[in-house]
Amino acid sequence: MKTTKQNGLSRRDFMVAAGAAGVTTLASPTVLRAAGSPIKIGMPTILSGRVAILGETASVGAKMAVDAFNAAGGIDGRMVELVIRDSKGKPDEAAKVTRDLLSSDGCAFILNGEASGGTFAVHEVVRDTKTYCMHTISETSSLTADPANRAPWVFRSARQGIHDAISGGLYAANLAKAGATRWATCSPDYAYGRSTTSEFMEFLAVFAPEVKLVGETWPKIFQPDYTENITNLLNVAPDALYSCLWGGDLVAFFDQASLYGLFDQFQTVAVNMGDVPVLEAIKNLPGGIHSGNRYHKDIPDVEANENWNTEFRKSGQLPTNWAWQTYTGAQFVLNALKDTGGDTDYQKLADATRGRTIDSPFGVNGTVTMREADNTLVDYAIGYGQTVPQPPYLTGFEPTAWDVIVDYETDWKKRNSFL
Amino acid sequence: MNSTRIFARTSLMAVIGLAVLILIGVIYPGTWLLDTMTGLFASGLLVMSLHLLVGYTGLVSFGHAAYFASGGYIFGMLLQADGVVAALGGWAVPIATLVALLGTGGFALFVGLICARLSEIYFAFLTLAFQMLLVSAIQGLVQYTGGDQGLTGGIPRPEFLGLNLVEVKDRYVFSAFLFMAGLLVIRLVTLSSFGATLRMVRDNETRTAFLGINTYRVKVAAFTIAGMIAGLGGVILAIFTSAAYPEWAGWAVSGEAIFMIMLGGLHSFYGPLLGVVVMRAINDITLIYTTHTDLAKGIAILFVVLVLRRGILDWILDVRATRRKRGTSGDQITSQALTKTAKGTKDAAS
Amino acid sequence: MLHLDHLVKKFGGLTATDDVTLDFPAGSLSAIIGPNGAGKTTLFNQITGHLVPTSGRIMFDGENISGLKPAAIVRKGIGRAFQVASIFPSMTVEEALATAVSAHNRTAFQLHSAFPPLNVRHQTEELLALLGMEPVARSLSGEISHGDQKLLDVGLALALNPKVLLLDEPAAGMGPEERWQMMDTVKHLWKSRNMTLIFIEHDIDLVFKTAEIIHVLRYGAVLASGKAHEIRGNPEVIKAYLGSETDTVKDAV
Amino acid sequence: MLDLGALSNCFSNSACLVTQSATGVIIGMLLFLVASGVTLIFGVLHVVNFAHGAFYMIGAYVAYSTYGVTGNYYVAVLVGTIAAAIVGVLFERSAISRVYKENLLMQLLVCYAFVLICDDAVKIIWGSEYLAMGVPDEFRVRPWRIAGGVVPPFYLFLAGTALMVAVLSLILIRYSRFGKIVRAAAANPTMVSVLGIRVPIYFATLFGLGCGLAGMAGALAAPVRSLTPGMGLSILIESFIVTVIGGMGSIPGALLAALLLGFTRAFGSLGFPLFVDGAMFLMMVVILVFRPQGLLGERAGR
Repeated sequence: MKTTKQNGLSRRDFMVAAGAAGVTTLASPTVLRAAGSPIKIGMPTILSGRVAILGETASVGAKMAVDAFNAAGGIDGRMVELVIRDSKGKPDEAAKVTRDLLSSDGCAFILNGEASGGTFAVHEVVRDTKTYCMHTISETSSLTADPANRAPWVFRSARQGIHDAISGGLYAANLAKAGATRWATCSPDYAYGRSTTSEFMEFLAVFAPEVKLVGETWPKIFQPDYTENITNLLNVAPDALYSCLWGGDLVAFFDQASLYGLFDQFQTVAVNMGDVPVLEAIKNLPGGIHSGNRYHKDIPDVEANENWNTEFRKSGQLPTNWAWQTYTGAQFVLNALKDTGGDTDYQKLADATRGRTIDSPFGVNGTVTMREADNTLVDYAIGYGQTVPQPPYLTGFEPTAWDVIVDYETDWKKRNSFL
Repeated sequence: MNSTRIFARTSLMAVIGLAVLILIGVIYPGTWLLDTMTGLFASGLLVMSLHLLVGYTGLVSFGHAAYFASGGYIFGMLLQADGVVAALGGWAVPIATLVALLGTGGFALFVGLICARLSEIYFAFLTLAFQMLLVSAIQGLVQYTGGDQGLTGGIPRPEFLGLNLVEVKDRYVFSAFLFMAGLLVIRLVTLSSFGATLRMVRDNETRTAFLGINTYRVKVAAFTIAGMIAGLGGVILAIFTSAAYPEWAGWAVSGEAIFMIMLGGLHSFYGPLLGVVVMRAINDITLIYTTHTDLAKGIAILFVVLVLRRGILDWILDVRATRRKRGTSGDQITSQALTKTAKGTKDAAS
Repeated sequence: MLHLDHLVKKFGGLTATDDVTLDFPAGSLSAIIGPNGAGKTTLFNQITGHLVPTSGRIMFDGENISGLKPAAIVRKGIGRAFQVASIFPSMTVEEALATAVSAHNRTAFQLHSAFPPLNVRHQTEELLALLGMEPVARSLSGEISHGDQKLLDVGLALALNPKVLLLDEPAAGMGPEERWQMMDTVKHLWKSRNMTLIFIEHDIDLVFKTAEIIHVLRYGAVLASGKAHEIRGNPEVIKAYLGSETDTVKDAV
Repeated sequence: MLDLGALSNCFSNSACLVTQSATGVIIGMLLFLVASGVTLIFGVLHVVNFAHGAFYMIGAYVAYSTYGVTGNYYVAVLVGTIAAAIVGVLFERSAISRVYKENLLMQLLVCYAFVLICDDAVKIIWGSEYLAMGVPDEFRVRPWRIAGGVVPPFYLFLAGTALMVAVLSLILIRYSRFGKIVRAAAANPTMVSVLGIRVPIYFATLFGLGCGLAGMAGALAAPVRSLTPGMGLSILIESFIVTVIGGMGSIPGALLAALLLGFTRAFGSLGFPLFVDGAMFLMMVVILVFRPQGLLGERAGR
């Protein structure tokens, strides 16, 4: 009956990080350029509210990478320091925090641990101030796919929505073939929710043309009460439901929807379900929810992933999708920094990041690549399965091959004239 | 002193103030102070313009952030619109600023015409409702406003008069100019005959009406002016962030503006500015030790309310006034008198 | 100057003004007296537009002003001071008078020069002198003595240079000494400004000494009108006045 | 944006009508419980309790912890309610009572400070991550079917309890000796204290009662709302809308307005899903402009 983890340790760590940042606020940061002083990386992420749990795991992931880097001697003895700040998940706050990190705290660049809402705000700041930046969380496709948004010195080490849409579309087409042709959606009403949902439905229609969209409902992000959305879905009575709600929102939605027996009535594809902390937090977890893989110690089923999982759990937290993504982002950033010899010039760092392939526990072939054409991550493990309330949490996992994904992605880009 | 000379002298002081601010910008080597001050300029105008209503006219508006956001959004949406920058070139930013000012003025006038008929808590709630309606509109009209996401993609700010607003220093200088201009307007309004009329309405609206003044018009005019200046603050923030967000119109922004006024001092002209700085300082200093900035702010506010029982600057002025005994001039009304009045009205009402 | 023509005001079943017809000639100094609840203040409130009469007319300078808004009536030239001094507590006496002058000069919305403009300042100084309030000119209105506050209230009305000035118990709440002083000042103001002045007062001695014409109200109706000696000898008035204190009907405002 | 088809379809379909109406009642009743506290405190003490949302949060968090220890939902609700009431009394005694005579702004400021402190205190005690309590076992049953409509028994329990408690407190204020004294005391504190009644205790009790109602709402809803610091804000705004529309100080008005809002949400999500919030604020504007005293309010605003 007792719920969700508590972790005093990590919170104290945040305070220390924040404290160190504050001291430099007063000391006026511009002075601190002397050799030997640590290179500071600013990381805005969500540390309060519904999705704080994810922000904390992202922080742990970033710190794992940084600690390992420092333990290995840093850049010829020069250390790297993370300054982590709470953005509360609000775009304006994320923009403010990012500017503060750069101007008040003297951070050299940004490892962005913000969700999509805040990421677009952070993106504006780093574009405006010409700051090297790695987005580690936002999956919204247009962030890197749309040339209008692109900045050559900004990268993404997160999944991309379109990849999950292709993978999910292929997977869901099987559900459609089995008779689930009337679909409804229930996703958060903001950039990520809207684009991810429409991309999923787009590809579902590609793979299963018989599918019809019969209803949609758009709760606000962090909405406390989903009753009206739930009953709306009941009235529509679809064969299957798609939702990209995530974090605490997904938990609250499931708890409330279970009261209405919603999941007894149709199949559900909830792409963000497959993170262990989310699964554990849902009290009335119905069986057989279809989900994308988020982070799973057996996907890919390699020793490096197993080891990483063990290492991560030492922090007292459970690894999440955010955790591996931020860890990966930090790895790219640190590798680039090593290459430039500690030079934080945005163009030099960008050159050292673009097109790079690194060894990774999360890659399908043991590596992941920062694709040169659009500065986004590829070759990470991706696929769909069904959730179960106990370990191993995700069963019947069907991976999607990257050549398939890339083919459809290219078509999609053409359709949207992104190429 | 001659009344036109007072205006001239005040304007001169503003010019000197601006010169000092620009000098700081030129001398200061980094970006920290300049960016911090640019942010303070934006909140400064929001708070000072609200003070014109709350402090000078006795109108407690809970929805002042609506005009702040309106300024930022009009400015941003205009510059992002197809062809605007191409057509206006170097004039784009000044013209967008002007349009934002006038557009916000029109919006404030519209809301003012409706709200000014109500008094006290009803007025407060109505302004709040309009603000929340604006938030709903911003969130609903996704194709124009970007919805929850705010104005993304950056606001183009072409160079003008040799100022490139993407550069920290240039941006700071232009923001400082807008801030001092806004501040000067507010100051001149409070010093003018209209300013005296505002204080009449605050002190005793019934009596003011009995002197043949249409107090409804006074309130609408004050509301409009205050809205415009708040809009100017929004323009500064839009220039600074190269974006605009629906949270700017949120009630947290309106609320915080009121609290900064109260914290700094409701009854002195510069009190609210002090409130802005103090709030920011509490925030930044607390961050050195803990992330629990809200706790520190809460305790500071409780101290001010329950111990000082008035804003910081009011308290300082009162202490000085009591020491010196007597010698109050036009604007330096001691807050004791006002506190008494407030109590008086409250007693009479209940 | 001011003429009330069959004025009636009813509050539900209560008739507060009962068919009052009164005439106040230009330049006259009249008093309205009557027991509590006689409808004196209600009468004033109708003249100044606070209340709309149920029927009847209020003629001012040959024009029917009943039903107009207070602000409009004030601008036509009817000023008023209140039973409880209605002032601007956070302003100095000087400032408060200047705002009133400014309102009269139609400069209350002026934004282009500092307050008070030069001409307003001069008029304010004259007014201060006329009221004899120079010593307290720079004190806060909220902190001066009760008597001074009442005088300031009169001054605010006077600043509008009214043709008719209504004073609602100008000496209320003052000590005996002060009351006489106040009435002297009022009479002095009336003489120097050459206006029509009407005041409500309870203190019969004060009224008899000051007013040219006295109107007595009872239960909202005019009981008697006339010069001081006529009223003094009127047995109805004596009876009404002495029997009044137990009256339960309260003044409407 | 506007989908009147969906709306009219629903009205011609008993299953949909029942489900959505029940939704309206459920949302409305919980809102009513919170709003009745606001309106109670305003109606008697003339204080606008801007900190009301904080008590909702306190109720929810305390209930969460109690539930963790006892495993009994009813005990959890009771303890949550009492905790909110006690904090309310302490808040009234230490801060609010000192600003009764001050203007609106001072009251607002005190409340704001309290909210800030509460939110951070919750972060320190319970952490800033969301907490989920989970629906108690006895309510994990299949939803009831009424004329084809779906109604979860747990929500019926919430709505019923909310209505009952709020009505009881209305009766308490209107007809009990306590209610009469506290109303008299608010109207004329000096007079009542002369009678030997300790006015401050009555005021504090009433304030605590109002806060207890908010705490109870938070505790009741805790199983289905994920708990976060600052969770009181959105419920505060909605309860203000209810208070204003119903008429400040009128409990029957609050009931009417809460139901109105509940139904707007339930049916608005079908007919105009993107403008549900907007519609609520629009109603508030219309009411304030044309009937500032609210639907059932007694005293007219100027």
